[in-house]
Amino acid sequence: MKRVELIDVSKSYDKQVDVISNINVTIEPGEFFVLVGPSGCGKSTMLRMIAGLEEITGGTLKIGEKVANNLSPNKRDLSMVFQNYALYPHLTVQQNITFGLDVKRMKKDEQHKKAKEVAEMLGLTDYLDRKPRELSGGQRQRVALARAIVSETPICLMDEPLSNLDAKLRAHMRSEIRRIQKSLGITMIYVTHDQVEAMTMGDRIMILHEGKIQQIGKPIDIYNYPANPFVATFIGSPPMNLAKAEFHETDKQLIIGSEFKLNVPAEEIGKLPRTSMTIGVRPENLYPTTPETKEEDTFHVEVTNVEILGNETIFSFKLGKEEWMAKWGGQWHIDIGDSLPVHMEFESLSIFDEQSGELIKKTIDYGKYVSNKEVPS
Amino acid sequence: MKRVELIDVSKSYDKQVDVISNINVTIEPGEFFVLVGPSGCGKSTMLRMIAGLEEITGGTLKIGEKVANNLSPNKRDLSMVFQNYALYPHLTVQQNITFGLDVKRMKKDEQHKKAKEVAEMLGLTDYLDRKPRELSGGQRQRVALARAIVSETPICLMDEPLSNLDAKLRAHMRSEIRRIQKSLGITMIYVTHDQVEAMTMGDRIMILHEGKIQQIGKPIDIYNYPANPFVATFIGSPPMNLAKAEFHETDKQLIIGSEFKLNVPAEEIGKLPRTSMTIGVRPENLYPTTPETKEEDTFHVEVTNVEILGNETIFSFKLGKEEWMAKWGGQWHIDIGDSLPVHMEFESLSIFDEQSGELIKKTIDYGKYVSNKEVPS
Amino acid sequence: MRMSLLSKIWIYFLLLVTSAFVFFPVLYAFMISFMTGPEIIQGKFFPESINFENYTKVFSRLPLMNYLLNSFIVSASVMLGQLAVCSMAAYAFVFLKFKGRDFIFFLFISTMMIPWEATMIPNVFTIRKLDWFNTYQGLTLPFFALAFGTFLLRQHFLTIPKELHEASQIAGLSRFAFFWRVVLPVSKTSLVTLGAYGFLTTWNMYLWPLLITTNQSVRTVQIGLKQLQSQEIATEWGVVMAGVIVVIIPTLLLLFLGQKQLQKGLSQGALK
Amino acid sequence: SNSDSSSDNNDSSSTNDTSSNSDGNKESGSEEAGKVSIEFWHAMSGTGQESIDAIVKGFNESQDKYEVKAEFQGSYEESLTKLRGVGGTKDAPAITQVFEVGTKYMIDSGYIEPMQKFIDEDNYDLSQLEENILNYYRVDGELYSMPFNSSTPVMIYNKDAFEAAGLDPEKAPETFAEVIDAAAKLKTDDMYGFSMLTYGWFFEQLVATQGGLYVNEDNGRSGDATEALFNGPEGLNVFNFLDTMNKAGTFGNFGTNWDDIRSAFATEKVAMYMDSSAGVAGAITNAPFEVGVAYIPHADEVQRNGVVIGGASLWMSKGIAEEEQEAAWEFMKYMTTPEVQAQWHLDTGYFAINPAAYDEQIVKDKWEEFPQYKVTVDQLQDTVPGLATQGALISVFPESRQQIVTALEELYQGKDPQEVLDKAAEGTNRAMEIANKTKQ
Amino acid sequence: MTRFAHFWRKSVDGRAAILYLLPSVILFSVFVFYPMFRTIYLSFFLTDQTGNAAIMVGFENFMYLLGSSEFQNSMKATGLFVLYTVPITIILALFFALLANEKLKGIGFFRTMYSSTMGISVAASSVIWLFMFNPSIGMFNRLLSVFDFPQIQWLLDPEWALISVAISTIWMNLGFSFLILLGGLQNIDEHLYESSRIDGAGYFYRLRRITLPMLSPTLFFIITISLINAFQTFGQIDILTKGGPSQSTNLIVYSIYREAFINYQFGTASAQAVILFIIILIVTILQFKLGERRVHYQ
Ligand SMILES: Nc1ncnc2c1ncn2[C@@H]1O[C@H](COP(=O)(O)OP(=O)(O)OP(=O)(O)O)[C@@H](O)[C@H]1O
Ligand SMILES: Nc1ncnc2c1ncn2[C@@H]1O[C@H](COP(=O)(O)OP(=O)(O)OP(=O)(O)O)[C@@H](O)[C@H]1O
Ligand SMILES: [Mg+2]
Ligand SMILES: [Mg+2]
Repeated sequence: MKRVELIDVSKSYDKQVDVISNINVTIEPGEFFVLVGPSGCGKSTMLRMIAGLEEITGGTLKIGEKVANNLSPNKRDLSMVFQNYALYPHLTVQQNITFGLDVKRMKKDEQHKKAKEVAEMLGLTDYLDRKPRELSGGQRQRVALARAIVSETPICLMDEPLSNLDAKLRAHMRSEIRRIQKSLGITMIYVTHDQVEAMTMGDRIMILHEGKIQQIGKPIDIYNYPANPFVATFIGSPPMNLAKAEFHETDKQLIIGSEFKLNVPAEEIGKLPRTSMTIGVRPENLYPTTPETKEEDTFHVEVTNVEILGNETIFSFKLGKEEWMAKWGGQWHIDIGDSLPVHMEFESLSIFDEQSGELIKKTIDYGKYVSNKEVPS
Repeated sequence: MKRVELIDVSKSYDKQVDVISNINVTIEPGEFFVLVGPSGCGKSTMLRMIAGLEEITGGTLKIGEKVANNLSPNKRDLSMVFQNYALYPHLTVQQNITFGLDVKRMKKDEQHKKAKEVAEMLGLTDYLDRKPRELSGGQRQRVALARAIVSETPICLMDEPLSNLDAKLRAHMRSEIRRIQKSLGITMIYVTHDQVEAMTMGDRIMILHEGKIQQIGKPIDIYNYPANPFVATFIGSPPMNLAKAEFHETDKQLIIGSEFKLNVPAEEIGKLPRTSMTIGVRPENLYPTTPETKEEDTFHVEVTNVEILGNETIFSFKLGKEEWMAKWGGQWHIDIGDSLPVHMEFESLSIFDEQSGELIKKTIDYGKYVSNKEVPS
Repeated sequence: MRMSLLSKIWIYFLLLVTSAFVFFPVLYAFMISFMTGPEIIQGKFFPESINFENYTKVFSRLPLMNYLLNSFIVSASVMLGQLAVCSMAAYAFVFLKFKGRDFIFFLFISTMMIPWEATMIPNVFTIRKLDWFNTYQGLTLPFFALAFGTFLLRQHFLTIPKELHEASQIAGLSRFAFFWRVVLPVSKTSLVTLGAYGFLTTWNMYLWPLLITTNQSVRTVQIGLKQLQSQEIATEWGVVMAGVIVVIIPTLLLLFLGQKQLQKGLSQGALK
Repeated sequence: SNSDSSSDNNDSSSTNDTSSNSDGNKESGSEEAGKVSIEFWHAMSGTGQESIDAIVKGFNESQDKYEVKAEFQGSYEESLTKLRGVGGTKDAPAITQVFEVGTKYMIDSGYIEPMQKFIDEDNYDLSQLEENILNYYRVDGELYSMPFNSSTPVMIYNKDAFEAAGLDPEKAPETFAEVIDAAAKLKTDDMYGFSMLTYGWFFEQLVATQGGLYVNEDNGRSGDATEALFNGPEGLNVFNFLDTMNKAGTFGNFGTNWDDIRSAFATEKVAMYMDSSAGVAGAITNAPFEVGVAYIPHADEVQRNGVVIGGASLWMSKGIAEEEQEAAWEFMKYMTTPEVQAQWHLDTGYFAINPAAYDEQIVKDKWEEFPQYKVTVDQLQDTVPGLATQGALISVFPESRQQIVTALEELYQGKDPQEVLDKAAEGTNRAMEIANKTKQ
Repeated sequence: MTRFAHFWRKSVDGRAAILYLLPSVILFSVFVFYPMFRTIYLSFFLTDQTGNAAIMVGFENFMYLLGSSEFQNSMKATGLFVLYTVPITIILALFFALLANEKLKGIGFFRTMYSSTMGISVAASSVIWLFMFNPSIGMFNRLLSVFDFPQIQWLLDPEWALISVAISTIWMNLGFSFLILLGGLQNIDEHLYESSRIDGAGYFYRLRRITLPMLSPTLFFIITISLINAFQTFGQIDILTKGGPSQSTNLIVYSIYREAFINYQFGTASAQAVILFIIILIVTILQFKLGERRVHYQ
């Protein structure tokens, strides 16, 4: 249980371009902190700086209460799952797993016990005597994970630890990691590309883009109230649909991508900027029309692509130059070229300032309540 | 465009245990064939056998019309994305990408043009002069992908080519790969752990488990009609909920996990086995009750875990010893310990023979139709 | 990876002290090369004055530039020849599967165990039969095949990740293309090491060049060095050491350059 | 006959041009306006080589029929090894320098043309050369090779140290007992009294000066020697002599390396030592004190017989073109002229094989300056000719010398003199036996 | 026919291998194997002065050698010499390589210093060492006298001579071993160190558990080579001691040289060469059998 604090941290590999710039964040003791961002945005770099593997070019890193900029990795008392595993090719799986324990002079039989436990949990029991090169990709990744898990250090860094596992195993691992982290009170910094992991595992998420923090917050808050269009499109899959929009004073209508016209409720009019803006709507908020839908709220779109995922159907259509996607639950019989009626509500729009990208209007809280459950006060 | 045919193919690394056994499958020319299965089931091994990198211990491999068991890899005219990338450390990104073209003595400026194109597509333009070790994990993976894409061979093998990319990029890559594969008529064999990729990219999926084929078919068919409980739980996320069930003759009820009782429509009774069976229901088919729901169809479950993913909410509950999950669209305010009314329909059940695991009863086709669209004949 | 200041200082200290010890004899020779006869006999370490008399003597006494050039040609050819021949053999031992591979490899290794002195005389006769006396090929060709070099490269090739081989095969590379375009570039370290080894050992060779040359046309510097030393008549040590210094400066230079080359090669792409 | 001397190498040089230019010199017995070109292989490095080059240059300039090319071929052993590769063929050099202990080997080898043949044909007057030197190379009355660089051992001593020890610096000890005595007096904390390079040659000299033979069959000169005699009383005298001083701590052992013992002398670590006459000049220039040179000591109970020639001589090859032999002969004659010999003597410290050289002005001047030089010549000329001082003739000499070195080293380790000598003799006997057995 | 075709297909590697090995094989045959067989042949003969086989004596040369105290002494000296030089050279070189493997400013300079001895011929370095060992003017004795220690007769005392030669040999071989080991070190994947440092492994733990195992192919190589080279040491002996004093440094190869080039006893020289070959062969086979098992290739 240790706090990790980054104050104005930057990093440059070539002394010219900063791949990480001015990061300020405090990760609380025992927190599960998830780091997401597009490929190459500097996530691994940040983890490696915290681990002490890369020099910090600017700013201060504190671990616990101490400044750790120049602390050597072995003094930081943390564990890490590397993106490329970094298994010891000359050691067996068992030895790889117990390497860190051996360093700490744990008794041999205790090491074995621990290794057995974690191998069991990760489905590696049959492979304990193999060398890494005789393992499949996912098995290697699990060994890397096992190595971090057994060490039970107060801080744990994981760099896409589940990327090579199948959905079932991944779901299992998600809950196991979370369980262990909670029960031991580990401070976890976790890099992932998986939306589900990001949404479900973290106490907070930080979204990084080109080395800069875009937003930090609770997963659901970030989902509902993305700070800018980048975050909006990055979190959520398929991403939020964006388009330019203008408010038409006389009609009291929002003109979206010069095509759609959406009535604006009277009480909202004051909040809208008079210049053009960027609006966003999540694919799941583009509903199929029902008999009750008012004709004026219905848009007709021409389907350019359809993907049926089993439990939901995603189809794309063009709005101006943008490609928009809609997600409908269930398996829909839609073909490319179909013209579909789609329905959208002003409440579900996110509106961003076009220049600064700032969020001006949030969506409403779509939180649903189960009928027989009482609404909390 | 070449056919790939595996006839009774097996593989053993240690001459004792078969990691792949008796695989029989024909991949048609120009087909997009997706290979899924749990970690360590033999997917990479199968790709590597097709590529000629592993010896085939038993059976026959045909590429085109020729037996290819002993054909050397460079004669097979295929390309491959390796699970661990296998980039050339001494070459720049550009050189890595054009390596195969250079081998084929393509003109330099044409090479450059191609490399630029594909780099553009994969967002690698800025990194063309870097060495692989100066790239992030996702960037490396993209280089590996680029290398396979430029080569435009009639057969292409990809081993989890998108595992280290973020959702947005991954979505983009999915459609690009599909587009290229279609336009060039490449025969693609694609290993993935990603449900979305498996469901949307493949013409057919093959599910492998412990080296044996579980099912081959169109993605949506597999989703709807899994051949056995393994497939049922493997495809779809969260997985299908399974439980033992018995038919109670007198009540005409199905007793699920000794707890739930579900009325069986009269016309279905005849089809049910009299002994115990395994039933499965997908999480999205466990609906929230609405005022119209009949009381007898409602089950009350105690929530043991909740995950809010933004556009949907997944909660777990116990049914006997099984943990079941339900998935409801939207963000639901559910807490652990809540007792929720859940509603389930007999139509949505899949029923498997308990011994053989064979699918006895399929779910109904849940296909929905858009109101203004005509039902196809 | 970074290290603390204290360990940095400690390492620098160790580096300085140990390298001073290692380099001392060379420095000593360097000092002597500036001394006069009596100074040397008195066993001083620092010369009284820096004079280049010994050096002028070395150059006037021998066609040293000629010798240096010959040495350079011979050493460079042996180096290149060894790199070519050994890397090909090592490639076969690592990347090709064939019957009796281990046996042939061991046969290669066994050539290292044969005392060179035992093979020298028959080899002189062979060279004479080939009429290669006083020729560059006589000086170089017998050394092209080198079990040591094959062994060195084999050890390195074994550490090349097999994925690279696989990726190349799939890219459609022929065996030779893989060898030329992947194996050799990623083995830069070992090639430079072997190159340095081949160059230096050839540069330092004495007996063989002496035995198969009868005149100065292709003679190398080590013979020149020997010519500076007398047997029965008193040796002028200052001159000899000046010769030693002249002869080792090119090799030290080469080591330094090789070092830089290595450094560059390494920063460009260590194997994963 | 020009063409046949060059036939062998010609085709090689035409197939390979990298080596052609200089290589070509050797092969063409005739080149540029019919000059006959020959090779002269020698083993002289350092100052010796410089001097040889000067002599050769002088010869080439003195006439326009012949051209000699002097080529260094490594140490004596190395150049002999090389000669074995080409000996008796057309590729052989016209002249080869071979060390004195190789004499028997060369005679038996069949590679050479005896010098006597040319002397007789040309009616060359041998009497102008130093008799004591010729004696060594004369076998059965025939001169086989032309003496070239000849040296003898001398005893060099530190006059200042003599003075300090109360000895007469102008009168060096002459007998073993005197040396032992003087050594004891000269011994100080830093300085030994006497030393001798651990080298068989000095032992041979100390035996010869007592009139002792090295091997049987008249020192090998009346037939192939079969038995070593050096472990007789004369040899034992020498070993006892050394042993006495060694045990007394007055003897300094400076190993097998010429330069080590010389630097020991120059740094006043030893007061008297045995050196080659060729080393006298160096000793004088390097020493920061007065240097004296004396005859080598002899056993007290016998008369001094003198010294045996060491060094090397020049051999004429067989099987080469006649005109090349002719050229070689001309060169040898040139080399024995007093002027050349005088210069050679001064450059290197080797003897002039033509005593007339000592009358040359330059030599006289030098002797004036360094009277020590003359001692070496006097010692040679005072030598009593006889079987002992003529030197032994065996083909396994190098091996035998090695046996002596080992014996000396063991002696210095405190082993019994007779025992170590016998062992050396035994080794020599075996070597001679094999050599005689395998001789065809 | 099909069987042949099958064989033909299966043996592509073999045929390629022939091509790749051909240059080596030809050169080895001409310049190593042929002379070696000649040597073996000669070892059964007494030879005449020009080195030709004269009298067939069967195993007599071998019997003589094995019985001769001189040769036994040679073997003993050779064994001792190998023991003195190989481990120390490798340990020192490893130590230097570890130092020089740190990423520090100016490390290239130190690397050149450490590898410098490789650039100096055995002849030149022996001359320098001869100077340093000189009992009267050499550095070592001067240093000893500065500290008032008794003087040592480095090369003249049979007790010390082999050690002195060993010291100079260690120095001469240091540069080469250093270079090889440094190359090996630099090939180790940096990630492994990163990972182990995060696990909290200290320097020596890393050395033991990662560096050495990962370096094992290189170590194996350098040990094999050093062993073989040590058995064949010649140049420094020739210049420093000529086998003396009292045969204490008469290593087998020097003894072969003396026998062949000074004494012209090619028969016994060949026999010695054959015995040496067999000894090295045995040692190398042992080394391969015991050593290569512990080597971890990637
Ligand atoms: N070289 C090898 N030697 C022995 N066993 C091996 C070797 N390579 C793979 N295996 C084993 O074979 C099985 C199949 O491996 P494979 O790599 O094909 O799995 P995979 O399906 O690709 O898994 P993943 O999704 O984790 O990459 C695994 O259990 C693995 O441990
Ligand atoms: N050693 C290096 N030298 C130079 N640039 C580097 C180096 N390592 C990484 N980079 C660059 O720094 C940026 C950030 O890299 P980093 O590995 O942190 O990305 P990442 O967020 O982990 O991406 P991914 O999700 O693809 O793994 C990338 O653009 C990468 O190209
Ligand atoms: Mg990364
Ligand atoms: Mg795999």
